[in-house]
Amino acid sequence: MNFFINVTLNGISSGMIFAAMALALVLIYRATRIVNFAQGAMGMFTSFVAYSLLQQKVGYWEAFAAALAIGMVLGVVVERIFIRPLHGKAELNPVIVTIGLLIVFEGIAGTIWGSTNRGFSPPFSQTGLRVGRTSIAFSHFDLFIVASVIILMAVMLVLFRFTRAGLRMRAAAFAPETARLLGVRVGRVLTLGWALAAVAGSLAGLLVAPTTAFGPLYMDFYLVYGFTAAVVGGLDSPVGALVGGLITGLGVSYVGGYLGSSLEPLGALALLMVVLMARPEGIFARTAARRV
Amino acid sequence: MKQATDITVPSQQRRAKRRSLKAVVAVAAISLIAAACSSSPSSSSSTTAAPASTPGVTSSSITLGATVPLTGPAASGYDEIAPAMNAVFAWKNAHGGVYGRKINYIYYDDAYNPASTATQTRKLVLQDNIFATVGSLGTPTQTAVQGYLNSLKIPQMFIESGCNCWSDPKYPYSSGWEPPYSVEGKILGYYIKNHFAGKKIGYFTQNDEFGQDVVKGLDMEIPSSDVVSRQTYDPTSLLSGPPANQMAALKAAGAQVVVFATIPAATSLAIGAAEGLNWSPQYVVDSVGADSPTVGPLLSIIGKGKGLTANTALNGTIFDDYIPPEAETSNAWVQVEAKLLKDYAPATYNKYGLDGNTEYGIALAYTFVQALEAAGPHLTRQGLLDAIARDGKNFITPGLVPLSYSSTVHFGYEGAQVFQYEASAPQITVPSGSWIGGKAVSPVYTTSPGAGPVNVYSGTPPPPPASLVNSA
Amino acid sequence: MPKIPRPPKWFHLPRQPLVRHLILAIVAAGGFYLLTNDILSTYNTVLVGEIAFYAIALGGLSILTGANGQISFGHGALMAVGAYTAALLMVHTHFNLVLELLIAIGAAAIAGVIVGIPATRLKGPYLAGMTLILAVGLPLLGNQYGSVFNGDQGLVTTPPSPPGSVNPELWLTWIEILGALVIMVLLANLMKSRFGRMFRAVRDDEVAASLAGIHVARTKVIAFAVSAGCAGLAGAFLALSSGVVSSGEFPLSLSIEILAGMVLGGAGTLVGAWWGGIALVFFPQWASSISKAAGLGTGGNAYLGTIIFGAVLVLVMMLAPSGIQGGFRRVGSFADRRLFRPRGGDVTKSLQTGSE
Amino acid sequence: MLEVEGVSVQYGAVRALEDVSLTAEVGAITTILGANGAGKTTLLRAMSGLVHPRRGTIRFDGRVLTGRSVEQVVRAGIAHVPEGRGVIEELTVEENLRLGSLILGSRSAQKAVIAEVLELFPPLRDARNRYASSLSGGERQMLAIARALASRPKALLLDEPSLGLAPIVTARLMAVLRELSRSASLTIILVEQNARSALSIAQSAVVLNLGRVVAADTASSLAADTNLRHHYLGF
Repeated sequence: MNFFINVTLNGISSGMIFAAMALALVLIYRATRIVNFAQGAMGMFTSFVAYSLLQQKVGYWEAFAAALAIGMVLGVVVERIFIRPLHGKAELNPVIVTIGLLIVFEGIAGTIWGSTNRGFSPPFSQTGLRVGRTSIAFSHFDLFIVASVIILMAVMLVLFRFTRAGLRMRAAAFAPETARLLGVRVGRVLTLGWALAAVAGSLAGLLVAPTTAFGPLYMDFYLVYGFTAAVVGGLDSPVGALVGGLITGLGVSYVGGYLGSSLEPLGALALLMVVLMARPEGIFARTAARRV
Repeated sequence: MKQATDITVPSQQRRAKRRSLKAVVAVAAISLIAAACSSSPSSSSSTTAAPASTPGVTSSSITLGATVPLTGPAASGYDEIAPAMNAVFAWKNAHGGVYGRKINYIYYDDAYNPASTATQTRKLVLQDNIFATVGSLGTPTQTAVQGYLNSLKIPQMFIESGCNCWSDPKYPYSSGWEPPYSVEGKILGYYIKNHFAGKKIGYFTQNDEFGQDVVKGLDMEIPSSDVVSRQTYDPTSLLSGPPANQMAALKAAGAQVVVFATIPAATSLAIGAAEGLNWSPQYVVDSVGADSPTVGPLLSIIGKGKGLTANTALNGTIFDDYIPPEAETSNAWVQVEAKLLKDYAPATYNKYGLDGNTEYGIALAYTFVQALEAAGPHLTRQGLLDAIARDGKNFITPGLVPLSYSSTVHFGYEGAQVFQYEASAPQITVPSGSWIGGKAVSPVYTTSPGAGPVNVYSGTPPPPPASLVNSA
Repeated sequence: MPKIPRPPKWFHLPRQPLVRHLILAIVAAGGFYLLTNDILSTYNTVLVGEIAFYAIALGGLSILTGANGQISFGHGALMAVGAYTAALLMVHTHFNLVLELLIAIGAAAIAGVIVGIPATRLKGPYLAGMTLILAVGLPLLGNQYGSVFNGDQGLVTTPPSPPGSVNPELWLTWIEILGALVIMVLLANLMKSRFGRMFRAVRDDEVAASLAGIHVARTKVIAFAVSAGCAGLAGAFLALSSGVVSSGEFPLSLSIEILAGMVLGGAGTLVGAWWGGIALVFFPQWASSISKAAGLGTGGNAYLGTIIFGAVLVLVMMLAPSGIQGGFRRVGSFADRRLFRPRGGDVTKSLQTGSE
Repeated sequence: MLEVEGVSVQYGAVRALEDVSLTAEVGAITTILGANGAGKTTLLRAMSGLVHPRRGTIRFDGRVLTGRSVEQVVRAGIAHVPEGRGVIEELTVEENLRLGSLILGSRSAQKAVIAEVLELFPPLRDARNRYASSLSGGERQMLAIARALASRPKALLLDEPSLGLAPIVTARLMAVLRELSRSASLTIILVEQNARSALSIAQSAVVLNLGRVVAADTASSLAADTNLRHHYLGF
């Protein structure tokens, strides 16, 4: 029973990170209909910047803020330089460009910081909390993960639902031409979407970094599972990203805990197949008949 | 309908012609590119290979090659070894080389992918015209080229892996250097059996030949009834999060002693995951994943609270080693190794210092230099093999036990000593920080990889030869 | 102004696709024979063999993505199916090589059908997500079922024994090239056949295709199976040339490189598959010689190859959106118009596009 | 007053518009008629800046619009209701309207204009919190026009508003348009296939064929030209 609880808790904390990653992918997919394969590598890169700052004795929160800000700038730069010129061209091309960027970012990080795995100090302890007399697989840092992803989701929700920028972003995402005819500067709005997504991706990178062998490749699996989560939830839906992240995190954790760690990705595949067979556009697909 | 076909004929012909042109262009371009690439090796091989002599050997040089992971998930730590080996070769070259021949060491990245190993090894053989491979890393990667190198009678020397498979009589040109993993497993198992009798034992091992061989050794010594849980992990899955579920399972099974056959990243992530469960069992770690300067930096992830640092987390951990741990700074071998690295690979020294990986590289390369010297001035591939089989036992190396090479035994050491990390022991200071050092808690043991007793080795390892101490 | 003469009649290839493709393949085979036997060093011959099997995988994926509009991030996993099938046959049976390769193709094609059936209901990015996780997950089965697949050490393959005094490396390269040319001819004919038209019709408009009586789902599954079969053969060749099949040979990066190489070469074109193969095989080689020439240290330059590959990928996608072959085609048709066609040709061409 | 002068538009090798001129008066409805592919939609897109003409100028209240971006054209007071209604299904009715009013800047002005247009289209008021995807065809057309009005435009460009609507709904819509042009002194340009009902409410009309103007006159005289009607308008 205790084991089950611990496996569940592990699934929740990794699921929240998958959700952040999925949110980053969803934001960009909504805005530009592109799956950004460079998202994980961009989060890796900004986390390495934060790591370098931490090495220079900069405080954690300053480094944290700097990483998010640099992530935002990176998102803007990538959208402007690499994605914007491909707007309206063959739909596969921007996706392949993001793959190229993934490869370049990892290569540059490897050149600058080397292949050696490092430890990224967390802001909170990772030792398990005690509940009564038993301790559980949930630490202050896990609480931080859950809280920061929920805050991120809430901020995004408020932004989208209740602000003009959010309304413009949704309009531009769903009907770019109509939005333009209503005076929305679609180009700027798309850039804003990439910027916000990059912040979410950087947050995911910062949350993963202390839990793993921190090196140039540490976000690869999180991209894969984040993408799985986004697909499970429905690529258009931020709420779907959260739910998809949790489902994927729990599913992977149960498969790993009870069947063996080698089967974790296949467990995720099985989950994906089941969801997509029932709903080919994910759980939170709103309108099935919309054009892509 | 007829009309339509008539109209399309010319355009189809045009298209056909255009396609034929394109095919010609394509073939021409392929041949140009290929020709451009082929020009360099043919010229270089004609200059390096003296007629009627051994490939890779001239009167003034010996060309050696290796494939190692420099990129990809396995590169961490292991990318330090080849540059450290090169320090030894540079030292030897600075002192006249081996019988006047300077060693030229070429190593390529294979990203720990056997397919890439196969290609890069062919490049070493066909294009760089190497004499032998030395210090290529990995079991799956080197398995891929074992048949190839043996069929060409190219020595595949001192493979960086403890697989028993390097001693397969089918492949006489292959040889390991470190102890077989099962030897380390047996020695750790023997120690556990004697010091933790009646305790509940858990295993956490890599899901590959390395982990399985260590487990084989452990199981020869530890009664199976004492083993309460056997958890494994895939090296690639480390990237998808810490092995938290495996540690939770070990804890749930009530394990008191947990044996790791892990790579360093897995050691730290697993210890971190156990701390995440507020659980600190007695750890016993195979030498592969025990080096504190390699494991320590990653352990800083445990973070604040309880005053826990990497050094306190590792305190009390038991591990084995077959060369003197680099913490023993009073050891003459450790001193000379550090000096070699500092003088002949300063970039590597400044980046990593003498940690478990660089020390490994230096010890291995120094062993190989002796093998080259033993092979005599008329260096041939067969001569190298014969020299190792004949004189290997007498090579002076940093090893805690003598090498056990013979015509049938193709791995280096068949012994190790058990150590324990202790706060009171001297620390290891490298660029990444100061890390906990270990103290010997057992005599040096020897044993065979298969069934057979674990024996105490009573000899003392020889000090580094004066030539090395004085010139390094 | 003197009129530039049209090329002579014999320059025109026959109209019958099969004959035309066979002639091209035979010419190419002759070229490859000269290249591998006389021009190239043995090492570069080995690389040509690698280009050949990458071209098979890329060509198959090109059919799936370029002609049928389905994306796959999972071709590395399908290559693993072919590779493990071939290796298991080599370990446990004494079939001849051709039979082993055919069975490997069949096994991968069956895997393609299994992946292709759910794929029929999925749109681009959803299919990408499914195949991506497949690429990560499937090769790990090699570790999970160690007794069958021998874990990370993998299964040792038997290289084909060459007749007479032929160099075994050269022999394997020839087999790989022959396999690639056979596949190219088959794929080229397939694209000219009813199936090719069906693939493209489904890609362009599923609704219209189904109104025209095409069974959309079946067509998509067939495309997946054909493509997977190619990946299976490529995997079997990979197994032969690396000497061993183990889970570490099929990392996610392989699947991504296959897709990237295919688009780099030019999606939907078979010649593009060769360009992609050349890029995949030669970029790392070039990178290491560049870094050697630039005198960069070994530790830092290890990533140069990946950086160059990524940068070229980005640049080609931005500057030549239809890939290398598309770029050549554009240059080629420009030259074609200027060199071989009287001025009037331009008008007919613009009229043709105008009416489309 | 919206003036189009000698405008030509080209898509690649295809000439979509050739030397088209027209003038639309304030407070009047000008209808653009013609068969499918005559260039009507292209003309509207050129007016709203979605396509840029190769030649010619478009002027609005004396200011040159050619070469301006869509956003600038919108800010100049031209609202374009695209073909196929262009409501954003993923947004609610109110969000669609808010989106239309965003260029007004101040929140109070936005609130006021939304209240105003909801007054004009009572069915929308009841549906204000529903997603636009749940609206009927007529309601969607209302929403599209209401949203355009929410930007307080001086000119309204409508692309086939009657497409797919029941005759009775079309009739009501035409009545609303006539009312709007009179009371709000809007310049309305109406692209229609349904020439009969368009001519019934328009003051002037232009007939396009293969990208060229083949007739331009008052609506009533065009409606009386049997030859032209047969040839180009199909009734």
